[in-house]
Amino acid sequence: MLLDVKSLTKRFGGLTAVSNVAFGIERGEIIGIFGPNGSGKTTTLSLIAGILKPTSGVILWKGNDISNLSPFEVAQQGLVKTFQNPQLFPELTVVEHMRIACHLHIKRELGIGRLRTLIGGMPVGLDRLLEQKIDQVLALCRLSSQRNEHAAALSYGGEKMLGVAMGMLCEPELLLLDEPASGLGHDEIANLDAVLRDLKSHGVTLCIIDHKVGFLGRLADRSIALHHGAVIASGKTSDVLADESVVAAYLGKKHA
Amino acid sequence: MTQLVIGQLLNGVIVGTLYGIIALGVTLTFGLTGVVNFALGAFMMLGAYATWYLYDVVGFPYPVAVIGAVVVVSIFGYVSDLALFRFTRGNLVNGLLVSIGMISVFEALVLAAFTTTPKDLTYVLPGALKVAGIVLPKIKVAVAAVFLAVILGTYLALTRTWLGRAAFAYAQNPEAAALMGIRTGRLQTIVVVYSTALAGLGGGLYASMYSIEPTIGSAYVLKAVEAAILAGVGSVLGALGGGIILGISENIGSVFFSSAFRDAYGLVFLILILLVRPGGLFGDRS
Amino acid sequence: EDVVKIGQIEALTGATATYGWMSAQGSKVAVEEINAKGGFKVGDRTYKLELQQVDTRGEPREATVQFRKMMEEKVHFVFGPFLTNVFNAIEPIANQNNGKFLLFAGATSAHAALGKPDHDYLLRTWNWDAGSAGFGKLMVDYLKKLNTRKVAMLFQNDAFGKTAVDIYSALFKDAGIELQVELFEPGTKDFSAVLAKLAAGKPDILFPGYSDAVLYDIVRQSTESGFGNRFFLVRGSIGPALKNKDAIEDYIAYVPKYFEGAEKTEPKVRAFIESYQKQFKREFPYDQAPLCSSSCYDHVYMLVEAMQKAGTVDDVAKIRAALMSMTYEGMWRIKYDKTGEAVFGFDVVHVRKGGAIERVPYDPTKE
Amino acid sequence: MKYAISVGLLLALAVPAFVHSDSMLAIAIYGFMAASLAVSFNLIFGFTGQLSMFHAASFGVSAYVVTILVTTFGWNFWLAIVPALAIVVILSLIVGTICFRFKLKEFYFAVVTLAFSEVLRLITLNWNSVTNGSLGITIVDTPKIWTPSGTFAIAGGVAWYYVTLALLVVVYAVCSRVLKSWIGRCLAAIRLNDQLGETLGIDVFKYKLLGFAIGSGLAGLVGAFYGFYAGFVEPHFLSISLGLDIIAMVLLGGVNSLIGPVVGALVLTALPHVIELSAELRIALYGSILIFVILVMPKGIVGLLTSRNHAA
Amino acid sequence: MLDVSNLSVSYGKQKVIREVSFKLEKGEVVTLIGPNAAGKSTTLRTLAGLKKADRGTIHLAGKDITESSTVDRVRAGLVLVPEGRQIFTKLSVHENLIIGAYHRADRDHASDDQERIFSMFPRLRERRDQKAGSMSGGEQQMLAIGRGLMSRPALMLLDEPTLGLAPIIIEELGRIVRNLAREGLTILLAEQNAMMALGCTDRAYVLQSGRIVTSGNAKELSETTEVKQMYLSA
Ligand SMILES: Nc1ncnc2c1ncn2[C@@H]1O[C@H](COP(=O)(O)OP(=O)(O)OP(=O)(O)O)[C@@H](O)[C@H]1O
Ligand SMILES: Nc1ncnc2c1ncn2[C@@H]1O[C@H](COP(=O)(O)OP(=O)(O)OP(=O)(O)O)[C@@H](O)[C@H]1O
Ligand SMILES: [Mg+2]
Ligand SMILES: [Mg+2]
Repeated sequence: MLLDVKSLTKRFGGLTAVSNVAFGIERGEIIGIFGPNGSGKTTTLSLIAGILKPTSGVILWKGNDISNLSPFEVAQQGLVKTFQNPQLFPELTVVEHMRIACHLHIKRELGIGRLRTLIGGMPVGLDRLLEQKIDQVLALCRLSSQRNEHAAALSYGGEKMLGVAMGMLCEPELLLLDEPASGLGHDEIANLDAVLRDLKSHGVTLCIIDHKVGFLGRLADRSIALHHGAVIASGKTSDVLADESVVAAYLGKKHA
Repeated sequence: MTQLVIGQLLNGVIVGTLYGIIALGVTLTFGLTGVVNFALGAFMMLGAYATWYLYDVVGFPYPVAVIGAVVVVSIFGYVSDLALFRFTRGNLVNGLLVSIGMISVFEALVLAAFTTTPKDLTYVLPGALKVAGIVLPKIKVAVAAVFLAVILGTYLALTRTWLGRAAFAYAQNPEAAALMGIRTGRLQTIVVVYSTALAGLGGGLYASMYSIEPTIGSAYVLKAVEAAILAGVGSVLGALGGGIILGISENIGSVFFSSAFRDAYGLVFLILILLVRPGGLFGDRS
Repeated sequence: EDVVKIGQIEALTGATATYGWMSAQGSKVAVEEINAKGGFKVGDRTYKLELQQVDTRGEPREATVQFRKMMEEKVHFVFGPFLTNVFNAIEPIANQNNGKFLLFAGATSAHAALGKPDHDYLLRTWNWDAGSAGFGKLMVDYLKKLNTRKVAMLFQNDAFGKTAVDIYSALFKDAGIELQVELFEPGTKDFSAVLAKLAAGKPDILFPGYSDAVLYDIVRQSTESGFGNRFFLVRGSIGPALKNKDAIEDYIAYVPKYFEGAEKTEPKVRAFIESYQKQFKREFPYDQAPLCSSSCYDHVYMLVEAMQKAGTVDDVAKIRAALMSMTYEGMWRIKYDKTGEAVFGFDVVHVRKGGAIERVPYDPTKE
Repeated sequence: MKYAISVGLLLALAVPAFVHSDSMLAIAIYGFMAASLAVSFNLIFGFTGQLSMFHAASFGVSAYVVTILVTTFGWNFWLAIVPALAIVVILSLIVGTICFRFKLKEFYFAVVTLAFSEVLRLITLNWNSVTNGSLGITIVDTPKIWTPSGTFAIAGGVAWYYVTLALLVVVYAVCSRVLKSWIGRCLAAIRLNDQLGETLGIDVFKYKLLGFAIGSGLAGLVGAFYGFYAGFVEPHFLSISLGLDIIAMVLLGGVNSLIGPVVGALVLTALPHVIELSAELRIALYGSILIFVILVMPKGIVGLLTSRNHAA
Repeated sequence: MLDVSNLSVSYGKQKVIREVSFKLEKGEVVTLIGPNAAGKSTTLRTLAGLKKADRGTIHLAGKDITESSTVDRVRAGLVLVPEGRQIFTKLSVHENLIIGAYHRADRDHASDDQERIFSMFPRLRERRDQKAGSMSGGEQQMLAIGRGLMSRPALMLLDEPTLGLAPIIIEELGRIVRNLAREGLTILLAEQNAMMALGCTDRAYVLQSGRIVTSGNAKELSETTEVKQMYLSA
């Protein structure tokens, strides 16, 4: 088990946003999270990513409890989350965003040897490698043409894709995506689907929230559904989507 | 000893209301325009000089002189908003430096007109109240009462009126506020002018308690900024509370320790409070 | 036409500007007067004065640059600085230029530098608290006569305040008077807390310093809140006493000259005040350190007289010798003692409840 | 840009051959030291986005420590720099840790660092036995330099001119290397969106602290030299007005570059000596320039010049 | 109600909207559909006065508002519910709604309308006093729509209102939109989610790279194979 979440609970004042949630993620799978608005999906991922601290419960990453780590420590362990509301570095261009996202790669590659780059500059080989990688990811995410534009000039969909691209550059073992497809058009969703499948084939584990049931239903091997902060269904995605309580609380009508 | 402490506690409250009235201006302008108007100290100084001029030189009754001073200072405030602050909205550092530049200009003006010679107003309300061995000058009590009334009035106006609601909304998201039909530019101008008027009032009443010089503003605006931060920016009653806390800590600190460290007592308090509540005492934690 | 340059290096703006600003005005009045009369003759040549006034803002660093510039421009006579920290900063540069110019300094710390090697340039225009001809000792004696046992000193925490506390601590100790000291931050306006604290120590008299700006506040707050009504001071004017005349008990001040009185009896004082009013088109600030403007005024004239006596405008050694040997009769009678410290008379003014003024003149130049 | 900087540096090296005025050199020397302060400040302010009001304190504390070690304890000047820098860095780490742990940002950060700075100033002002209080300490020693051809004292305008120019080059080089490295990117991420930076694996706290400590340490380095040229140290070294002057220099020159603060510092240092006006007019002029610069040239002198170039 | 003709908008040198013209009748629900970066948001922002048009005119109820400020447009009854919600994060849900009524003459009686909004989105009632910034993405979207309705607009522009909403709520939203139109409100939607959009609208315009490429009756449009292929299969 790559990630094991046990009886995770998060309270905000009197409101229990996540209540006793437990699930596990195996290496290499894609897991989907469904649930009505305000059911605690984002909160759950934020807890895993260290952005929020759980009220109780444990989060085991490869067997170690990570529930008290800061977001950057979690990211360094190989768990990276994207944001539901696109987050950017204002003023910077798309490619500059990507260079910042290479932080973890450089850190892994050079370690303490980074100090040497203060005098000698970055090793040429590494620099070239990173630029290649950036171009590759930008192409995959269809952002190449906007490479040198200010990120603030992207359309909403573009901003979301930039988030995914940055997440990919962190080279996570587990990538947590919060509604990557919302705001994307059909074409872009198809592309996203391909990108994510490709990631999976390269051994990256994915945990995805989305309300685009068609998209995520096709993509996810397994799913869980939350309602009022609690897991109401889990298992094979098609089974979860067919679950009566899920239909009643979330889908409204049976999904094709 | 208890008399000494209680006396200074009360004096701290009184001094604190003066910090509070300027702090209120700081808090409102910062909250709404994103600018820390350091020049509020200079506006206060202008208010003090205008009051002195109207009262001692022209010979108006004191209340009329103060009202006149408030009007004069508001006009200065309006003009400086039109000419300067309008262009620095939302930019903390630029606004800060523009206001510092204005301090220089105002000080130079007053210096040229009235020289460095301190002015001491003819006493408006001499004498003191004596209660249980504690002596409080009448004028200080009266001034503190006016400040309290003005701050509470502002609080009521902001929490109970649409203008106040619009102000809070604007402070958070200017574009969305425009989409709600809030006339943002006008609102900001109102706030800038109102806070300068508060500073003018502060200066006008200040002049009845202390002697005035062209440099009086700078010390007070620093205190006011500390008070606003201590309280949490955006909180009206907090500005008052922050001012009073500063006033008390300075006075009581000076009694028990060396008065040479007077300014440090408030600062240490400020640091401690922000460590416990990073958003300020009355602000929200974020 | 020939000119003699006079420099003046003072704080003209900023929180410490009060004295420097007034000094600058006094020399300006003198220079304009002299030039208006067509200058002055030394030998068979006529010279006019050129006054270069710079504003140090009270910042030592600024002063060092400005002072260097004056030295480069071969200014032979420099008035100022009044501020102790500024004097300390320019002293090393002045030492390097020893023999090339004269400095008419006012700073208290200049007292200690008088007569040291490399300090031939130094003259001190105001006999302040310290020194044999200083008034500090006389003032303390005056207090002693009033049976004072304990004094509370309340001074601004700056270079001068610290110097004053050092000087007076020693003087009070010698006189067997107990001393309580509190320092306040520059810019303080509310003295309530510190006054209350001092009052708790039950001093006989309060010794506040040192400019009118704080005196008005201290005297008012102290009397209004009942912290004390007896004052003793060595700077500032009697304005605060007169304003609170019914609230004070005693108010004893060193005043180089009681201008309100002198104006009526001394024509030279009258003339100076008129000239000042004409020059600056404003009221004469009686309660604003008139000693600074008037003494600078006198010293400019004294310097001119010395140049005429010495028969040169640029041999500073000769001019210094002339200054040291002469007695100038202006608003004051001024002499220099052998170290280069100016000696001139002053008044002790004692204001009593109700505003009665008693004036005790001292004239050390007579001894 | 690189080209312009090199030419500027060469010109600067040649200046003492032509300018013999001691006061002109003094202006240049103070200009270089102000520029070093401004450059190091901009590392914290312009590039990390932290409006530190602690810079004057770092500068002043170091000046005092070096002075006291040399004048009271007879240390060698160069040796004294080491503990002075250590103390400054430790102080900045303490202040930084407190501010950043509690996530103080923007204005709150500015006011809290100001508070620390003021407390340090008041301690300096009132710790009479060690700092000589408001009178400050007069320095008569001159630092010495060892060269193969013998030791000589750093005294006089020309020697100090080159020493302070070298100081500026060192400070500039350190900041430039730091900004070009991975640290620079982390600092940018922190300035622009620290929450996003954190999820990308950047230890926001550590890098904020690092930027703050490097900038403050460099200010300390300037402080060490400053007192020895000026000939004194005094509590005003730690004053708010110095902090504000530095900000003004940075904004005048332009925040977005390293060279901007240098230009701003040189201009603002020289200006009052170039234009001679009556005192009242001078402060009014200073204020007006400040306002003018910010309203009309929001990107500063350098920003203005470079954007012209781009347009052309 | 709304008459847009030959509208062109650009960011710097980049032309984003080119010569776009369309019309809305009173009580009509019309959709702008189109892929990412087609210029939908830009169009709506220009209509709301947040972005200046290069060329073209905008008429609202016969009056030329091309040069009017955002506030004047709001007062004339044109309200935009912006993309990415832009709620007032530090105000409570209740306060956010109330501020929506700011420009109304009868704003002191706005609480009745608030009840209506609560019955449309019961979740908001549950969260009445929560700080809006701490609400979930979908809840914020509901709030943004509710706040827009509080101003009793004559014409409401909705920029991707389905963003982040659960399917069940999207369906509900469709019903709400139709009801509002029946009450006389005119609505312009910008949407990626063509399924929902076409389901509840009368007419639609398809925007691509800043140009209107097709338009027509919503039902008919959703039958065309092109649109079907492009937008409906997600
Ligand atoms: N900081 C907070 N303070 C108070 N309540 C909060 C806070 N953060 C989230 N909540 C509440 O917790 C609940 C769960 O929120 P969460 O963001 O996890 O929902 P979600 O499942 O992601 O919904 P959506 O699909 O709309 O994004 C919501 O009702 C929200 O209002
Ligand atoms: N502030 C801006 N500066 C420069 N270009 C911009 C800006 N905002 C948007 N653009 C560009 O304008 C084009 C249209 O953007 P717009 O946001 O209107 O698209 P959209 O149709 O709403 O897309 P989405 O469905 O992704 O929100 C895009 O190419 C975008 O990059
Ligand atoms: Mg969510
Ligand atoms: Mg859009």
